[in-house]
Formats: sequence, C-alpha cells, structure tokens
Amino acid sequence: MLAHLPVLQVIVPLMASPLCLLLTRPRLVWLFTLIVSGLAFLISSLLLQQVMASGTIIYALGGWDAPWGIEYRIDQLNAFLLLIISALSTVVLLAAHTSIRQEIPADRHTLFYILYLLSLAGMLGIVATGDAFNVFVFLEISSLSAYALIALGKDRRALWASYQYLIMGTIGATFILIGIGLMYQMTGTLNMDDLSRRLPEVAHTRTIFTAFAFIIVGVCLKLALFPLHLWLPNAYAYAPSIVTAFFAATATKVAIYLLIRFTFSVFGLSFSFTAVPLQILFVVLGVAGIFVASTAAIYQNNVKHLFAYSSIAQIGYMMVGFSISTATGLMATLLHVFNHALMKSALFLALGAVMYRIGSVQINQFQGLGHQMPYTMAAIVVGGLSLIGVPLTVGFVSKWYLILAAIEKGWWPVAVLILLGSLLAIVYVWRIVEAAYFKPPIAGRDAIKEAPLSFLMPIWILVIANIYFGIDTRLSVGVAQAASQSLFGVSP
Amino acid sequence: MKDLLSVIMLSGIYGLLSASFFVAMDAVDVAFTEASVGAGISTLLMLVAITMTGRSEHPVRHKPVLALAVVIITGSLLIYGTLDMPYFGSADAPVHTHVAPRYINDSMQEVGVPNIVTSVLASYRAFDTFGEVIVIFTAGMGILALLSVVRRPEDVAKIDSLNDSMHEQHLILRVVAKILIPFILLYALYVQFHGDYGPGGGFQAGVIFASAIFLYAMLFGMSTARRVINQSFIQLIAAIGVLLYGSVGVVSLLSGKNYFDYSALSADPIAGQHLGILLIELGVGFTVASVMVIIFFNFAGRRENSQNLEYNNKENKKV
Amino acid sequence: MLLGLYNYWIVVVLMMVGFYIVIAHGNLIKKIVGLSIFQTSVFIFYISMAKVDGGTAPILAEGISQYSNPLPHVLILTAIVVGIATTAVGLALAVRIKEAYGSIEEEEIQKKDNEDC
Amino acid sequence: MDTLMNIGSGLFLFIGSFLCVSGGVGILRFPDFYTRMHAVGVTETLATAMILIGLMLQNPGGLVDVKLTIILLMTFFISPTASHALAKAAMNNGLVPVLNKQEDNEKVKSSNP
Repeated sequence: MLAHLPVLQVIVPLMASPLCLLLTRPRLVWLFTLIVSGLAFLISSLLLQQVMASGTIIYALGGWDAPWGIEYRIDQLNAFLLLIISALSTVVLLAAHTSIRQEIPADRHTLFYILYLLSLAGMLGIVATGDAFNVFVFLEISSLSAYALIALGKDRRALWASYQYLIMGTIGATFILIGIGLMYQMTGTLNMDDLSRRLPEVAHTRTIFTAFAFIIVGVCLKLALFPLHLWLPNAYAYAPSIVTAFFAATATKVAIYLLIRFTFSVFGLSFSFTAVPLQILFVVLGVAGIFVASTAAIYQNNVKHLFAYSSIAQIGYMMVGFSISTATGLMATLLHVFNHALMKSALFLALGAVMYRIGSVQINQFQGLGHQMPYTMAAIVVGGLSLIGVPLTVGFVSKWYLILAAIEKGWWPVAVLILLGSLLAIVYVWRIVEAAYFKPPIAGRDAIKEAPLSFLMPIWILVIANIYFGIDTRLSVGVAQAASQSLFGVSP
Repeated sequence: MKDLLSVIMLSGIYGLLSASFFVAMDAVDVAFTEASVGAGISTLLMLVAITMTGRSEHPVRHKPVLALAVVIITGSLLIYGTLDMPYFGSADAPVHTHVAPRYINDSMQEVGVPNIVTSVLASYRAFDTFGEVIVIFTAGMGILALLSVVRRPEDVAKIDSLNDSMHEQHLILRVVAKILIPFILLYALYVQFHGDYGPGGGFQAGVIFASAIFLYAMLFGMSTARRVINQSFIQLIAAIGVLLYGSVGVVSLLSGKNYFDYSALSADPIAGQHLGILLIELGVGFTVASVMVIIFFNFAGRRENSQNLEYNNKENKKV
Repeated sequence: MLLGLYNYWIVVVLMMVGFYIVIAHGNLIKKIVGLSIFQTSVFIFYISMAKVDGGTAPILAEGISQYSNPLPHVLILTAIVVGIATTAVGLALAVRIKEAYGSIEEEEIQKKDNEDC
Repeated sequence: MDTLMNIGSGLFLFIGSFLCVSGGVGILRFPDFYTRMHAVGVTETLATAMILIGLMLQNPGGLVDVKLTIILLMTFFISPTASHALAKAAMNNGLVPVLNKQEDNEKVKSSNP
C-alpha cells in the first residue's frame, strides 16, 4: 500500500465526504471526519519521510504515463505543504464539534463536515498533482466548498462576503484557465514536468508571456496579494470560527504553493525573473501590503477583522521572501508559510473560543477577559508575540531568515522595512492585550468561564507547537531548506 | 438592458449559439453539453432565481471608467498574446503534434472505444473527470447548505393548496408532458450507454434525465414531485454516484494496479477498460442527475417558502 | 496574413464583454450572467485551438484520417461542469442575499453593511 | 432517380426556408404579442417539418432517417405546446391583445380578472 500513498492522500478525504451523508448523528460524523483527517495527516507524514529519504515520488493515475495521463508528483515542497494542510486541519477539527454547535443550525452540521472534507481534499489535490489542468479542477472543488462554508456564518454579512469571494475567486480561476490554455497551445502538453521541458523553446513568444501574466494574476487573486485582497477580510471575519481558523492556516498557503510551483518549476527561474520584472513588482507589492494591511489592522474594532488584515500583511512577508529569489529567500517564505499557519490557526481558534463564550469578538468586549479566560487569552498573547516575531517563537525564526536573505542579497532597505512592519504588529497586538488585561471586566458579566477543554486542547497544541518550533528548528528549517534547494537545483 | 429576464434569455441564446459553434468546430460532445447546460439548466436556474430576487436592475450611477480600463488592459494583453499563436486550424501546431496523436492513433488498441473523447475523458484523464463529479457533488452540498428549508407540516398543507390553485389550468401542457417524459427518460438512457460510440455520456445523460424531472415538477407542482422523489433518497443517490466512481479506482488499487487502472477489472485489459468506463459513466450519470434535481428542488422549495411567508404576512395584516 | 488569428480576436472580445459585465455592474444576478459569458468564451477559445482544417469530430470511423484534437474537448467538458456548479452556488447566494438584505444591488448592500458596523 | 431526389429535397428545403422567413417577417410586422406568436408558431412548425423532410430526402434509407423522423414527431408535439404555454402565460400575466375597437379591449379586460 505504501506505493499508493500519493493518491490515497487525496482519495481518502474525497471518498469519505459522501460517506458522511450515510451517517446520521452529527457527533458520529464529527468523529469520522476527525479520523479521516488524522489519517490524511498520517499519510502526509509518511510521504514526507519517504520523500526526504528517497527523493521525488511519481505516481501515474490510471496507469497512463505522464504526458498522456495525469500524474502525481510529490517532491519536498509538496510533501511539506501536504503535511501543513493535513496537520492543521486535524488540529482545528478537534474543536469543531463544540464550536459549530453554537454557530451553525443543527440541520447543517453534517453538511458542514462534508464541505470541510471536500475543501480539505481539494487543497490536498491542488498540492499533490503534477498536471496543470488538474490544478484547476481541484482549485474549484476547494473554492466551491469554501464559498458554501463561509456562507454558513451567522451574520448576514457572511453571505455578502461569500458572494464577493465567489466572484473574485471565479475570475481568478478563469484567469488561471486562460493561462493554462495559452501554455497548452504553445506546447501541446498539460503535465507540469513536461511543460517545464518544452517551455524554454517557446519562452520568447508573446503568447507565453501572456500565459505567465494571466496565471500570476489569477493566483494572486486567490492569494489575496495586496491590491487584490479586498475579498479576504470580510470572508475571514464573518465565516464560522472553525472555518476561519482552517482557511487562515491553509487556503492562502495553497495559493503561495501554486505561485512557487508555476514560477519556479513550470516556467523556470530564468524566465520568471528575467523576462518579466517580477522581482521588483512583488517586492514593492509585498512591502506595500505589509504596511497598508498592518495599518488597517490597527484601526479595526472586530478582532477577527484585525487578524484578517494581519494575514494580508503576513502574505506580504511571504512575497518579499519569494521575490528575493535566492534559496535562502525561498526558504524563509516556506518557513513563514509553516509558521504563519501555526500562529494564525492558534489565534483564530482562540477567537473561536471567545466567540463561544461571549458571542462576539468586538475589541471592547474583550475587557477583563484576561482574568476570566486566562488560558485562552494567554494563547492569544503567545500567538501575538509570534506574529510580532519575538525570539523563542516561530515568528522570530522566519523573520530572522527573511532578513538574513534580504541582507545576503544586499537589499538593506527591505530588511529595515521588514523590521518596521513588525513594529506595527506590536501596536495591534497590544490593543488586544490592553483590552484583555488592563481594563476592568464589563459589568454584569461575571459568569464568563474558561473555554471548554475541547477548545483549549487544540489551541494549546498549536501554542506549544509555536514555541517548540521556535526553539527546535531542525524539522521545519531542514525540510524548507531541502525544498528550496531542490527547486533551485532543478531549475538553474 | 435593465430587464433581467431579457438578459437571461439572451445569455441562454448565447449558450445555444456557442453550442452550434462547437459543432462547427467538431466538438460534438462539448456542444451537446453546452446546449443542455448553457442553454438549458443554467438559464432555468437563473429564471428561478429572478422570480425570487426581482427582475429589474437599478441604473448604474457612477461611471465605470476603472472597470473599462481594466477590461481594455486585459483584452489588449490577450490580443498581444495571440500574435504569436499558431494559426487557426493549422495541423502542425504543437497542440496537434505533441500529446494528442497518441490518443488518436492508439486509443483504439489501448482502450477500445471509438469515441476518442470518451476514452480520454474516462480513461486517460479519468482523475479529472472524478474531480468534475466531485465539483458537482460539492455544488449540490453547497446548495443544500445554503437553501434547504425545514418544512413544518401545516406549511406544507398551505403550500399544497396554493399549488393546486396555480396548476389547475395546465391541462394541455400536462397531457403533452405525460407523453413526452417517458421519451425523455429513454433518450437519457440512450445517451448514457451510447457514449462509447457517439457523442454523449454520463454527464449529458444526467442532465437530460434531470430535465425530465424538472418538467414533471413544474407542471404537476412541487409537492407532487416531492412525493414521487424523496429528498433524502436523492441525496443518497448523489453520494452513491461518487462512491461508485471512486470505488472503481479502489478496486484497481486493491488488485495492485494504480488508481483508476481499469485493466485490473478484468483479465482482458480491453474488456477491463470497457467495464471501467461503463461503471464510471454510470457514477457520473447518477451524481449529475441527482445533484441537478437537488439544486432545482431547493431553489423551488425556497421560493415556495418565501411566497408562503409573504402570504402569511398579508393574512396577518388583514387580521 | 494575420487573418489566421481572427477567430481568437473574436473570442477575446467576447471574453472581455463578459468580464466587463462582471466588474462593472452592480446587480448580483447580472454579475453571474457575465461570469458565465466570460467562462463560455474561454471554452470557445479552447475549442477553437482544437480544430484542424479538414479534420472531423474525434469519433473513430473508417476512411477518415484527420481528426480534431480531442484533449481540449475533454478539458472543456470538465470546465463546463465546473461553470454550472459555480453558477448554481452563486445564484443560491444571490437568493439568500435578497432574503437577508432585501436587495440585490451592490451599492445598497454596501450601504446597509456600513450601517451595521 | 438521384436528380429527382435532389430536386424534391431542394423544393422542400426551399418551402421550409420560405416559411421561416415569412414567420420572421410576421414577428416584425404584426402589432402585438399574440399575433406575432401566431405568425411564428404556425409557420415554424410547418417549416421545421419541411426542412426535415428535405433533409431526409438527401440521404434516403439510413439510420439518419429514423432519427429525423423522431425529431419530426417531437417538434410536432413540442412546438404547438410551447406556443400554447407562452400565450397562456401572457394571458395570465394580464397582457391584453391590441384589438380594433375600444369596447373589445374592455370586454377582454373584464372577462380576464
């Protein structure tokens, strides 16, 4: 069975989702979903182990070889992403049963888990596949389920947010489809590996340039890169808490993966960064994103909004690392993908716990919570510190490598700007801390208890992971380094 | 155009025209699908939607200069991109020389199905098609999550009486529909099983099958249709379609071949391919038909519900 | 000389018409109509690249040697399904928005949202 | 024989297209919804039949003929029914035909609450 791991990774959640319909009780469905997600996690860790030991795994679906059939191609980069997605999905699910009981009407619970599994499977499928068109299909699976999941939010604004996301997401996907079509037209193949071999012959044509532009714009729409981010804050803020925690940890990461895959593996480094002024463009957009979004975060009153803007800022950091386009820069990006997933899911889960107890995440409602919900608030503080990049947390590690990469490249101003951006993070994290610890509790709300264990457990798993990977960086740095070096090794 | 009804009818005509264009471009399977989807299902869904949302559009006040600029930039980029394309119809374009020749030349020996589109769809790129089924399934579940309503028995009775008064008059339509529906269902089955040899396949068949049910539901009232077709049963069928498709792959996994390698299904690889394609097309047909029915029923159910609410409100005001 | 590309130019124009409707109009249903026009035009683009002069539909028959390329057809079959799925979900959202906000005009919804905050 | 077939087929096709055109003229020239519907509904059914027969004569004695016959039967059923449904829907929604005299108009209104 070990040889079939790549396909099982995607198939297990995919096949499990219709099975959920056959189970009747929501609790059973939750357990089943949890087991499936845990299984996916197990598979992805086995895969990572295999890949680190023996290199790229290729799996031909249907037994047809690559350019004719669809293949799964797992290298260090995919395996790393697969691990992040499935691990966080599992941890987030631990809290799902408690959280959605309050936020979603009872007759929608089964549907919630079905859509969750589909979304998970879609993301895993995007990451695992080595076929450009297959990416589009799985992109749509994950996005369609995402639209429905976001619309399950209690507030009516969730519907509007979801609609906006649908329009933007579909435009993005259609752009990607146009890009893939143009590439196909010039090369006659859809397989990524085959594409990377056949593209250099036609790289000078205007068609390929257009294809590249369309794919990049499409992916950036999904990624919520700075000027194209407008759909993200509302979608995150009004979705059910579990959904927010899950998407914040995974959805944009998948888009980052696609960006890296297309620019580095498919088009090749020499094309991506010489034919087009991508480097300058992305570094400017990244830095602008950091500042604009962090500033916007400072002025938010809804804490979910606040962290959503902070996510956009973090995407800015990833883009900066990406645009440095050295092995260290890419490694910093990958590390930040991993670390940001850890801290944002912890933070949003903690917000979910707050939502569960007091039914609101407005910042003025946080007054005095530091004493009433000590463990949850402590988790928010650790997560916030990690966002700022304080030593001994994961946030420090990735920013350290990012600055290192910038200096290596000689981009001093960028390094300074990254540090300044972190200062802004201090401001918005401080607002929450101030409200929670230094203001008296709201009168008449003495009965607020600590969040239930089903929340605290996953939150603290993530918080401890935040600290652990901030101290012991062997695993994350090792894998990220291997992945980025292999990308630079493969494409000279 | 400010009247959404005409907007939708025009977009349906656009779908039909593009279907005819596809026929001219030799893509008969695609044309078939586009005709049933672009001109049929999506127009129908949009029409149902505007009965609930109102059919007039407010005039736009601001001038869409920015939008126009974006569109012009994108469009000129695309035109710029076309300049280096191989000419339309030229046989030596990379598209026709690299991957496709194997499908055209060898698929008869390797898969044994005359319709190359079917063999590529269901065997070479079976996983894409699986993804497609999942997309449809996701849409069905999404619609359920968004629109499904829980009905109280007294509401049902009220809706029934409302329906009956509305549907009294359709005598001629009902008679004709009664004659037509069996033929439509029969045709759907023909398309389903003839997909190996001519244009058609599970998706088109599913859509046609579902449209027969729509016709029935529209003429005989939703509540009658709901009595004939049980909702949870139809969801079960959707799930079973996906599972049928997926388990074909699992069978080949268990017998040691790669996922979706149909040659594992039978001793003779060609027979295995045939069996595999038959089964997965069946899975596609199941899921598509039932999801289409789910989508339509939930839209219509939502509509009844809102009508019912309005009706109740009026009654309350009178009292 | 450039006439060999006219087909693609028409497709581009169609795409941009759809794209313009999506981004410039405020009515939610109309946006979805635009989206489906945009997608259908992309389908036309794919299908036109599959055409070979003198070829026939890719269904094997005796006495024919030139076939059009079947691969784009397969891709577009999948893409059509994806398109209808998106349309259905989008319409469902529009219906829900109408129920919740009482309007399907972007500006009015935006206004009501601002009042909520 | 072949020529005869060709001529016959051409004749039928011609009649069919003529009817189509006359239906089109009707849409443009007639004053209101119902008369326009009448123009199209009547001519179109016959026109389709003519064109289909013309096509059948092009290729006698094949599987195609059977398929065309089925299509023919279907259009005979569907096309009048569709016209009927359209007219009925218009009537239900209170669309009043344009009539010669004013009283007639009122009569229709009062009989159609």
